[in-house]
Amino acid sequence: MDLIAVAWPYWHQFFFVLFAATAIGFGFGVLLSKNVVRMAFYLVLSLGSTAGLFFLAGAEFVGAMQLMIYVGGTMVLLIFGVMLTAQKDFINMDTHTQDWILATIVGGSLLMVLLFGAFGSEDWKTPQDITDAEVQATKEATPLGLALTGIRVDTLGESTDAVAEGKSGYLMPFIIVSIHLLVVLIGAAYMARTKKLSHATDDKSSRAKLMLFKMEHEEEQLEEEQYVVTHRAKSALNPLDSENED
Amino acid sequence: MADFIDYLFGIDDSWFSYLVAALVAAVLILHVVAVGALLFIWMERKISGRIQDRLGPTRVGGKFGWLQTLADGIKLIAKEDITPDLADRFLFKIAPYIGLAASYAAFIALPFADGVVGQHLNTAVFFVLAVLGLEVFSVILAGYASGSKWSLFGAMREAAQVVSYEVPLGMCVVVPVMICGTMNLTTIANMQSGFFTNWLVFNDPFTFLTAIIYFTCATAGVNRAPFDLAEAESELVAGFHTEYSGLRWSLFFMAEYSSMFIVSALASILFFGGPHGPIPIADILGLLPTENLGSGSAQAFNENADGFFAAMNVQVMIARVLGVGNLILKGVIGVTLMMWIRWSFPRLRIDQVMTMCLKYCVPLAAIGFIGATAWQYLDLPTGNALVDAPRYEHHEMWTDGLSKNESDVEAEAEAVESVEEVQTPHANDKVTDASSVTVKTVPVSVEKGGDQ
Amino acid sequence: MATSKIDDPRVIEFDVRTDEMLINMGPQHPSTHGVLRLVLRSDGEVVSDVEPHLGYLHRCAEKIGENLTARQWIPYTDRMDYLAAMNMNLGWSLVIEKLIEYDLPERGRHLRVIISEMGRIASHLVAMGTYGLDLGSFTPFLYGFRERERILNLFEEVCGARLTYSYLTPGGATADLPSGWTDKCREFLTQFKEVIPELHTLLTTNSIFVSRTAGIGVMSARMAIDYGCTGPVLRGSGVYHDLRFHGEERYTEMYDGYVFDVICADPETGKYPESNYEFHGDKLDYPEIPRQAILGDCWHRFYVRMLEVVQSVRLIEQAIEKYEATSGDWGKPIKLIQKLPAKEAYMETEAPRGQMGFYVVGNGDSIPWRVRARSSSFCNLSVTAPLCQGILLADIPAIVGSLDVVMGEIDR
Amino acid sequence: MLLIGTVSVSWYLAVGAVLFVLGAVCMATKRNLLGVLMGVELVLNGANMNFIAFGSKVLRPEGSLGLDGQLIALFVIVLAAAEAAVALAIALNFYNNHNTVDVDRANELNG
Repeated sequence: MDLIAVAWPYWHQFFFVLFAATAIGFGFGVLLSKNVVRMAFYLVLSLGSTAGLFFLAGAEFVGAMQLMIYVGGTMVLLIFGVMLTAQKDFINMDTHTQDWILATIVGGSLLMVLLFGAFGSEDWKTPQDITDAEVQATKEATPLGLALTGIRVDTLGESTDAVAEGKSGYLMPFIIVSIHLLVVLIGAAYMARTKKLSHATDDKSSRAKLMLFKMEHEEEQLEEEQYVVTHRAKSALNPLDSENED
Repeated sequence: MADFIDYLFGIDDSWFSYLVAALVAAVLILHVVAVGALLFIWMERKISGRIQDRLGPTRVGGKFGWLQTLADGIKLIAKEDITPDLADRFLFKIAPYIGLAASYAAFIALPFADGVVGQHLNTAVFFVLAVLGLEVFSVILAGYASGSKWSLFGAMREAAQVVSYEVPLGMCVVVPVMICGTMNLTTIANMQSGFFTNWLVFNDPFTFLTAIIYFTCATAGVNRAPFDLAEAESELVAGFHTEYSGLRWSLFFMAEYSSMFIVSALASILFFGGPHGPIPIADILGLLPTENLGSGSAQAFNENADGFFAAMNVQVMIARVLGVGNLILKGVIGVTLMMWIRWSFPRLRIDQVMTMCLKYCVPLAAIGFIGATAWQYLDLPTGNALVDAPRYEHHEMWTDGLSKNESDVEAEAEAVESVEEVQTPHANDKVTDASSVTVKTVPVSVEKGGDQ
Repeated sequence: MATSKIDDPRVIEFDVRTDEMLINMGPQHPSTHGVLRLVLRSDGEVVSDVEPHLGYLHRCAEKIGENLTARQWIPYTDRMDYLAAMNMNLGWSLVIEKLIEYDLPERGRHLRVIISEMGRIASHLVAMGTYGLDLGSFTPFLYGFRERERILNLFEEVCGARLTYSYLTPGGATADLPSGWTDKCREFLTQFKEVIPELHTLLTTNSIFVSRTAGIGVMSARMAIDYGCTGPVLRGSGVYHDLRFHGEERYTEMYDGYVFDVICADPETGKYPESNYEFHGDKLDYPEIPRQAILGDCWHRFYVRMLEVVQSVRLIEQAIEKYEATSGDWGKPIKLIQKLPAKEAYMETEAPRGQMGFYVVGNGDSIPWRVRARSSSFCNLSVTAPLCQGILLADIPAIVGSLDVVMGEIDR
Repeated sequence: MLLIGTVSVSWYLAVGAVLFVLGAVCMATKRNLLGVLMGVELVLNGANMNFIAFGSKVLRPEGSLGLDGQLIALFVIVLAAAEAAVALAIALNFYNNHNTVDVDRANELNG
């Protein structure tokens, strides 16, 4: 029992390494893959792993949101786009070599700067201890929701004017984003429409309309041309049939 | 559960107990998925057989052919795993696993009874929906990677359908969340304890409407008839799984049946009381230490007794087994209903499915949401008022400070701070610790103590 | 007037232009009723063109007929419309009888009415069931087959076979009905009447079924006639034409003295004949025509079949009485090597799927010089291409299923 | 039990930085419009990681951004979804007009 009784306080680290490795690995997959659907697939996995990191950092709601909106919604949309804009096999869309070289140099330098920044501060670099119970307390979604409606629970203790008037929340941005989403919804639906529809004579839908138009005409002509075998007197054929009358 | 293993082996906070706890939870959930699929496929055969005036399987496994699915499973495992020439081999092979993993992962946050849950999440409702939404990926990838036009058709249909139906589904789920004021499934379930009039479906007419819309959208969301367009055999041969065979094919079915169960179980938790039966048997038999909770309400389960074993109380354990049975029974009833629908109705057309979603489900869900909000706001009588069974009250203290005078704010803030010191659920695992706190004033974090 | 149709919900506008797809539906496809092959040109879900390809079940039946005697070819007619083999036998028998100018005794006439109408019910039950299957409803299929099995049991007692009967032959039938058979038949009809409302509930009046079929595949009467459609497909478009009334004397005299309706909507009022369907002594009205249904659409074709089943029940009830009232010879088969006179004969009968015509030329020998079959399903199938333009993929099974083709008859 | 080993905010920032750079390089190198779009998603995700890391009370009980970090991350996700919808509409339109999604072909406005 001695062996297993040794506390292993590295769960967070273990899962961090796991999720970070998958996120970055599949990020590379996105970059290096040539097949668009595979790129999308790798992006899903990368974003999913990032959601895992969010969970790990205590942002449960944001993590679930990431899964729901990003992975569930955006990616399906993206795959739709991929399928609707299917490419012919002979169209070559490989990256030029000079692009690769340039992008690697610029990207590498950018990464250096960012990493330097990330590990630059002693405050950020030093891990801080937290108890299990404290972790649980940070995972509340309610304060988040309240903040979106304009109430900052976590700053209730502070007695600034903004707090006292209940103005410290994110109500305004929330409303702006809502309206923005609505506008985007309408705009995207409008943009994706084909505008050529009305005058495309060889369009299939026009042909269907034409078909219906012709059919309606036919029905009109029907009576004139006496094509229908008219209702014969059934009784003439069947003298016994008295209940039917024409 | 980790605490229980710690207790069992006399160790403290070991990685071993966490690992074992996680493994046990994972295996138990896997059983729900795998054995559930076996059971449901057998059920589907028997039910469809009875509906269609025939017997269904009768021989394998003695009576009722109850081992038929297992025999078929063995056959499927033994079958050759074919990959078509034109397939994108990697995506083709990996697609079924994604679907299964998604529907399996959704079980993590599903509470089978109070404390019997893989992982307590404060955003459990959201998590389950989000993870279930990932299942559509397996279908899209399978359809694309098969290199077959029928599969691609199936995938496109499924993608369009599932993405559309997530909207009304989400709106329906918001209604119980709004009434209960939490996204924690355990709390939502516990707020419906007591007699069945406490169930949210009977809360007001609008929740009733919402429950119906939810079930419709959930049926569409898991691709069951009459919304099973992605695998419409008369149009698309077999839709997205046309090219699959053997084990990979059966994985799609396991995913389908387990998501059927999970949406039914979610419906039962959100609207039909979850682990609480129509009559609070455990409460009436006195299996639960209700006196500890003070208010004398029909509180069936003691939330503070955290985890299945943590309470170390046989009576509570029996009550929880009852709760698990209740939830599974309700889930199975939901699945049976879906089967009944499937074998009775023809299939809709893709434009009709979309019309139904956008023209009927979304507006109705919106009406349900607005109506339920208004009902709450106007404080109109709810279902539980009919039999004078007061609902267990879920009360959060977050905003109490705002309702007070400005002079009280500071004092209140101190109170909040002091409450936060109490927020140590694992330290307070014992049942008796809750005795000092009445329901009305229990801060939310203590109520929702995390498992493991 | 034309602009109103442009707003038709069946016309799908394109939001996004995508690439055209050429899809092969069949010959191994669950909803192509055997081995029909449809080549679809589709843009996403919208099918712009459908081209049916035939010949996957071609067995040179007609050529074989030119090497066999008239009675020897009977089993080959079984294999044409294998779902209504009795009616195929009848068609061939009648044309040979016409050629050799043979007159059937009265008992044989009623026997043939019983058998051929039973065949019609059995065939329409399959049509109904598989149509449900095409639309994704599995249960009515088995309900239909359950009833069909009862009919097949009766047929088995008559001739020993359940699918390819070779029962009706030139000259009459191979045997008289066994004793007690008519009672069993009455028993069947009694319980079958109870099933019809069930089928109406499951399909005809089911709102999903109606929304899938009403207004889909609308075929005008003119178009139906132009393409040579016959049977329920023609009558579903409102053309009052049934060979049992309007056919040749030699065929219609079989139905002399029988009372039944031709199921066809009046093109002016859109009304079907009054119901004469009795159920536990009460007269039940036929299900109402849904608001969305247009005369000539898939729903009407299906409805016509459902109502024709009732008429067949009515006919069989009368025929059993008439059969029991007569006695004597039922019509022995002609000789196996019956010499055929050197002339030609053509005759069409009202088979369940439409007018089934047989053409035979004799040359004084017992083996005919020329045999030709006019298949109803072949003509009915020919409307697939014009009907399936600008529709959704899911409508193709609905339209092809409503035409109720049997490939054995088309390819022969 | 201590949950935290040696993982600190910096590690999260590093992951965010790598994702950001991968996305940026993806945007720069891909010629497929949809590939560029995926690069944008990666960049936004990398940026989001920073907000979450700074707002996390698990990583840094003292001195964290608190709720603000999570809230900004939420807004970023929502706006990214909106951005994806519009970008896809543009992509489809582009495809309708050019019959390709190669961004190098969008050169009508070249002088």
